[in-house]
Amino acid sequence: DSVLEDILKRGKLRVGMSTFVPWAMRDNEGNLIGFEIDVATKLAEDMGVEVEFVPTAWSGIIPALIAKKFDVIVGGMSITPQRNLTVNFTIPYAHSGQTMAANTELAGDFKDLADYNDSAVTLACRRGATPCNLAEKMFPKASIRRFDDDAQAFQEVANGNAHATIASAPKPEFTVEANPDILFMANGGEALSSNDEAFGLRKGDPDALNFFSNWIRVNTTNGWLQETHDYWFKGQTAWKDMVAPDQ
Amino acid sequence: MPDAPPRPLVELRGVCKWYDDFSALHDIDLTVHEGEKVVVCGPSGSGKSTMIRCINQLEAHQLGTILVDGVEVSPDMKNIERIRREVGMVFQSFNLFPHMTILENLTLGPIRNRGASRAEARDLAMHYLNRVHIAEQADKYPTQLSGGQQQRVAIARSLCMKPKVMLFDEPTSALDPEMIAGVLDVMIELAEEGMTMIVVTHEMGFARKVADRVVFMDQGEIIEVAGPEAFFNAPQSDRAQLFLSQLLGH
Amino acid sequence: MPDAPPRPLVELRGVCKWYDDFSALHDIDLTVHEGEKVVVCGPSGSGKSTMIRCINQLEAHQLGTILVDGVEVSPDMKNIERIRREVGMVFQSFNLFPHMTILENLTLGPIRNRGASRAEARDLAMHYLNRVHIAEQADKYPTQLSGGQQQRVAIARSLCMKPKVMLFDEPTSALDPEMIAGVLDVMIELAEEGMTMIVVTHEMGFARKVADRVVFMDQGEIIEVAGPEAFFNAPQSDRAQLFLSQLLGH
Amino acid sequence: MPGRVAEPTPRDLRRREQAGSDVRMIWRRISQVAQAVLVFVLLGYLIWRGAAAMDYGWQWYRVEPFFYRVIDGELIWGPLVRGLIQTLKLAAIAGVIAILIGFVTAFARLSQSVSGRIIATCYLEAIRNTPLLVQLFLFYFVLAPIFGIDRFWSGILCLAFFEGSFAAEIIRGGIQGVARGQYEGADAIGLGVVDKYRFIIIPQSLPLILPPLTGLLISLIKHSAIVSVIAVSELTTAGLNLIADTFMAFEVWFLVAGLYLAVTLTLSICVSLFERSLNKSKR
Amino acid sequence: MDRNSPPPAPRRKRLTPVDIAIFAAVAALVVYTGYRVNAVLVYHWNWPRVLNFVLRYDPETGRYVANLLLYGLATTLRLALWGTVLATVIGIVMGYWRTVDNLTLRILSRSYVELIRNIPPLVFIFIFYFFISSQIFPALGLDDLDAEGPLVDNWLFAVLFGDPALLSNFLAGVLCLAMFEGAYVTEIVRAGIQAVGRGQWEAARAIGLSRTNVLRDVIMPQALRKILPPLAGQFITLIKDSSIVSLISIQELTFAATEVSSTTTKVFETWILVGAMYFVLCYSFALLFGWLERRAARSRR
Ligand SMILES: Nc1ncnc2c1ncn2[C@@H]1O[C@H](COP(=O)(O)OP(=O)(O)OP(=O)(O)O)[C@@H](O)[C@H]1O
Ligand SMILES: Nc1ncnc2c1ncn2[C@@H]1O[C@H](COP(=O)(O)OP(=O)(O)OP(=O)(O)O)[C@@H](O)[C@H]1O
Ligand SMILES: [Mg+2]
Ligand SMILES: [Mg+2]
Repeated sequence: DSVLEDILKRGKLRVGMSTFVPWAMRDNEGNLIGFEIDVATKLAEDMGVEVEFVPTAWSGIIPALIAKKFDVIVGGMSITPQRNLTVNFTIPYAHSGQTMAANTELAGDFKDLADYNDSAVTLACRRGATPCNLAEKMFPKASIRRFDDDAQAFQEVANGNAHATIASAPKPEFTVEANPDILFMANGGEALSSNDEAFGLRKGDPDALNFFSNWIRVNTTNGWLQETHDYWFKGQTAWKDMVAPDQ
Repeated sequence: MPDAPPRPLVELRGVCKWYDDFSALHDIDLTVHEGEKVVVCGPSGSGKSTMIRCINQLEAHQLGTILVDGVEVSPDMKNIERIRREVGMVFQSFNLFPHMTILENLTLGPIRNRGASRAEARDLAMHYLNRVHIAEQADKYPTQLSGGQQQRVAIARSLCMKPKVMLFDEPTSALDPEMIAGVLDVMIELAEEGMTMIVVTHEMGFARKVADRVVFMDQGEIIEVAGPEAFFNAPQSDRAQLFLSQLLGH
Repeated sequence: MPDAPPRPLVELRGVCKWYDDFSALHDIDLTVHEGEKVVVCGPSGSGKSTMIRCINQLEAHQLGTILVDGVEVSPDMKNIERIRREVGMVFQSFNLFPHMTILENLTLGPIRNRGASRAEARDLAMHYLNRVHIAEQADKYPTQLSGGQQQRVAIARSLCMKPKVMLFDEPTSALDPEMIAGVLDVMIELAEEGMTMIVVTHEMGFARKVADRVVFMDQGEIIEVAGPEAFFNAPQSDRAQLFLSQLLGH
Repeated sequence: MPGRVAEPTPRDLRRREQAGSDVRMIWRRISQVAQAVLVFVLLGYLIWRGAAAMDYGWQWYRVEPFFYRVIDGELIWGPLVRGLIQTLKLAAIAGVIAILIGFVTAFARLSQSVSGRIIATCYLEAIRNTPLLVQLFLFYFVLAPIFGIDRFWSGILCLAFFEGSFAAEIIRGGIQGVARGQYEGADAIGLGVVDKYRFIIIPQSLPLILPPLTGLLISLIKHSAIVSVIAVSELTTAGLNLIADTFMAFEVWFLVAGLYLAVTLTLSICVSLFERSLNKSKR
Repeated sequence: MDRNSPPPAPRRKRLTPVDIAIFAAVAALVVYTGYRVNAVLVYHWNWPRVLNFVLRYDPETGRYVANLLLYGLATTLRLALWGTVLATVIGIVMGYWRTVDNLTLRILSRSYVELIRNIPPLVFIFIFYFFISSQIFPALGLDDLDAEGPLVDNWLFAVLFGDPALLSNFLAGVLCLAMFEGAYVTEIVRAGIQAVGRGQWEAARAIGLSRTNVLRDVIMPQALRKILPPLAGQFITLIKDSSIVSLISIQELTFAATEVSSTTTKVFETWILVGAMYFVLCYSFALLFGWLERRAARSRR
């Protein structure tokens, strides 16, 4: 039987997610906001149920899904074949590019991307997100450091311990904006690659897969997803106030 | 002593005990009758403690028979607690329960084992505390008493179980010299009231005064059994002679 | 004794010591001359151990002066090791080093403190082991010896430092009765050879035989100092009388 | 006395006498072991049920390359094996440093020196009352760049300082566990402070210190997992990376657990054998 | 001199020049570090941003109200409280089992202890949470607890267990933590029982107490007194270790801190602040236990 029935019977959609600006983050009052939060809220609304978010550490998110601690992961997961062997993905609901922020002092005179493919170069990235795989593929000679969390990866670059970090847009842009004197956008801010993000589901549930995929299809067609995506990803001005402190 | 033949209270017949392959007791035969006082002596390691600890089965023997008041005791018997309340035991190191007051130390056994009520147990305890002359210390903790006082409490604790026979394992040898007399006095009083006693001790004065028989042990065997005068003045065996000469050497 | 007036080896003048607020020694005055043998006795807790432990500064005193062979000892003196090799000490619980053989126990001090060579130290050690009659045990470990033998080794270990004065703190009271004589014999031999000795003990036989003076302490004070005969037969103070009556009470 | 000559050996006697009760005893033991096994089976069943209820498609056939791959006839170790080697290296180096820190701190605390005691106490309290994770973050992101320490050594030093605080207490306990009489014995034959510790106190405290110190090494191996948060490539990091790539969380976690268990159990057994031999030699 | 007079004041341990030099060196190191932080690290300190997640100003009511980190702290405290209670119970039972003659109990307790002590905590939590507690809780009906029921919807429940919606997670976390720390408590209890002298056993047996009575009346009370200090230490370890359950969606202090640091990107402020919070928490417990211990020691005299 499908998880859809459980959701409807329970009257509550349980969503697994993990903090990741601007997909999901905390506002000043400690509430969850972000692109995914909007998506999941709308999803639940359309199903006619309540939504419950289960913030989960990234390293525990897959086991928790499999152990039925929540129904679906709306967590900015990129589709890869390797992963797809273990969980089901819906059709993509977002397309993010991977961009790279680099340390001005260390990498300021690199001319093009090929300069980063060097054994003296160190790249930092958040473990589990696609950037690490991308870095490995594009810059096989560079050494890669994986962190649990974006903030650490960026700090590593800011401290001058790594040349650059790759992350899903627009995080690198935001960080460069905040530290213009030490960081700059490599590759002129162009994306290195693009990814497709999708909901993650347990295997063996075609009904749910079908429902969620079609929900995404409908909301892509009517433009709601694009609109929401733009709100969160095209610059921080729209929501900056919510997360900045009262000073 | 009345005319009826005294009843044997403790009987050991051919008792042997080993620690691994070390023979700690070898073929011990000893009968102690009601009202009798037996003093056991012998060099260190001769098995004195082991012997009396077998009587209430703090140590299990491996061969032979031990009877307490006609009941055979053995390592895997069921109601060992029954036997143990017939047999009081006083240790060299007192072994009072440090987390209980003197009174609680004394009432624990009667309440738990004899099913006495609190009030009964209390009366009993005060009675015996009076008898060992420290009733006024009833509410103190053991560590607040001197060694001699603690040992007298230990004696009273055993008496509270109303045992038929009392075992003493060097009750005065952990005491400061000036404390010894007090404990021995209590023991002498007890003896005079007719308690059956088996006492391991090197206090020759006590043995002379109280003992009906002196048992001399060496290397896990009983070498000699004699009346105190005969034993101290004219020991038969060489080993007893040697032992006594060392003891009185200075 | 030669005609020259005997030299004072140990002098205590107005020595006081407190543990926190508890006064353990109060205004102690005592002078021990070369070759003199002093026996210290008194009830438990009277400060006997504390007093002799102040002499080689195992405990620090707080008021008064202590001189050892004319040198003042104090808690914060620099070369306390110098003093300590003048003063041998034997403990109730032997305190041999269990991880070293008997021989190593004996040679450690001379090699480390007196700068003796291994061979010298060995000869010295064997000499003293002979003197305490256990040369054949030199290569055993302490735990393999009986209590009496251990205590004799401890005496030999102190003697290896060639001390001018020996302190004994109840050397026989942790021993089995039949071991006591052997240790006392060694001490008596030592006394006869003219060693200056301060001995805390309750062995009245030893005191009678060896002591030049008996010091009786109670509650941290010296109550009475007398020759042994005078002290045992006719103690002056009430407290000494009480103490002796308890000690000999049985 | 003559009885002793004809005496059968104690073993024979006991065997004869106790034959009956021995059999009973053995049966009781066997039934008790069986009961324990029953409980284990029950627990295993519960876990199995849990796994089955999850409907998880186990993919054990995919794990072999995690350990090794053969490329052109050449054996290449996989991430888990390389991670394990790094973990062992990390634990070994950190262990040595932790013991050094432990000795220094223990002596500082036992010494008369005011500064030694105050500094040692501050160090111990700070380490003991904050989580290792927080220490690691502060050390790596704040202190390491200041002093130019690289990642690997940040991880090692942080672990060493953490376990060093436990080592210090173990060592102090061992030293204080030596009987007072031994100090006095050493004083009484006029040994200096250094000689006293070198010949008397330390040798005797080692048997007290070594078993818990080897236990410390085991916990060091376990705790070393935490340096994965600063991306030091050890076993847990390797496991996390594999999970991120393949999402095979359960398989990888079980493998990682198995590897840790293998290492720590081996060490545990060595420790208890070692302790037993110490006890035996004491007798 | 009067013997009842108080002792002369003990000589104060005075600071030697060496001490002063060492202190000066440490102070110099600290100053240098502080200087280098600003010189070497490129970092914009922004404390208000992070402090806002401890207490925030609520414009509607005009008061300061608790925010994420403080909630996290409360959850940590709750975890620690229940974890300690349960771990103590487990530890006493298992620790007793470690010392009995019955082989079944000995095997069980021994395997429990060895298993837990030899697996990294992370891995234990995983296996326990996903395979075992996901079996037990639904069976007990905890997953479908009525959040509006009278049993749940009151302030006492909120204080003790936090948000009812997260109850089953919270309980799983507590159980994990308790099982985990229980292994260490077991060893402490066993050591305590074995530290009670043989003489106590013998004396208690000699006055005819049964084995159960000996344990209950004589051995356990003494053992418990002996193990109080290590138990206190274990409690503090438990507070610190409670961060591992963040893995299973329990939003305690460390988890809240990760969220805050990744939202604000203010890594240093967050971790320094959280470190300080843990320190205050653990250290005040250490002080409390020290005080209790000293009081107990005094009253026993
Ligand atoms: N638990 C034990 N394990 C092994 N050997 C033991 C044990 N208890 C006692 N022994 C040995 O048994 C022998 C007899 O011991 P026991 O304690 O009965 O002697 P004892 O006559 O009471 O000596 P003491 O006067 O020193 O108390 C000794 O050699 C002792 O080493
Ligand atoms: N380290 C200490 N701390 C506090 N009080 C102490 C200490 N050592 C000894 N005392 C107290 O000082 C007093 C004298 O002790 P001391 O050991 O000198 O007595 P003693 O005459 O040797 O007794 P004993 O015959 O029992 O050996 C005792 O009341 C004892 O309780
Ligand atoms: Mg004995
Ligand atoms: Mg003394």
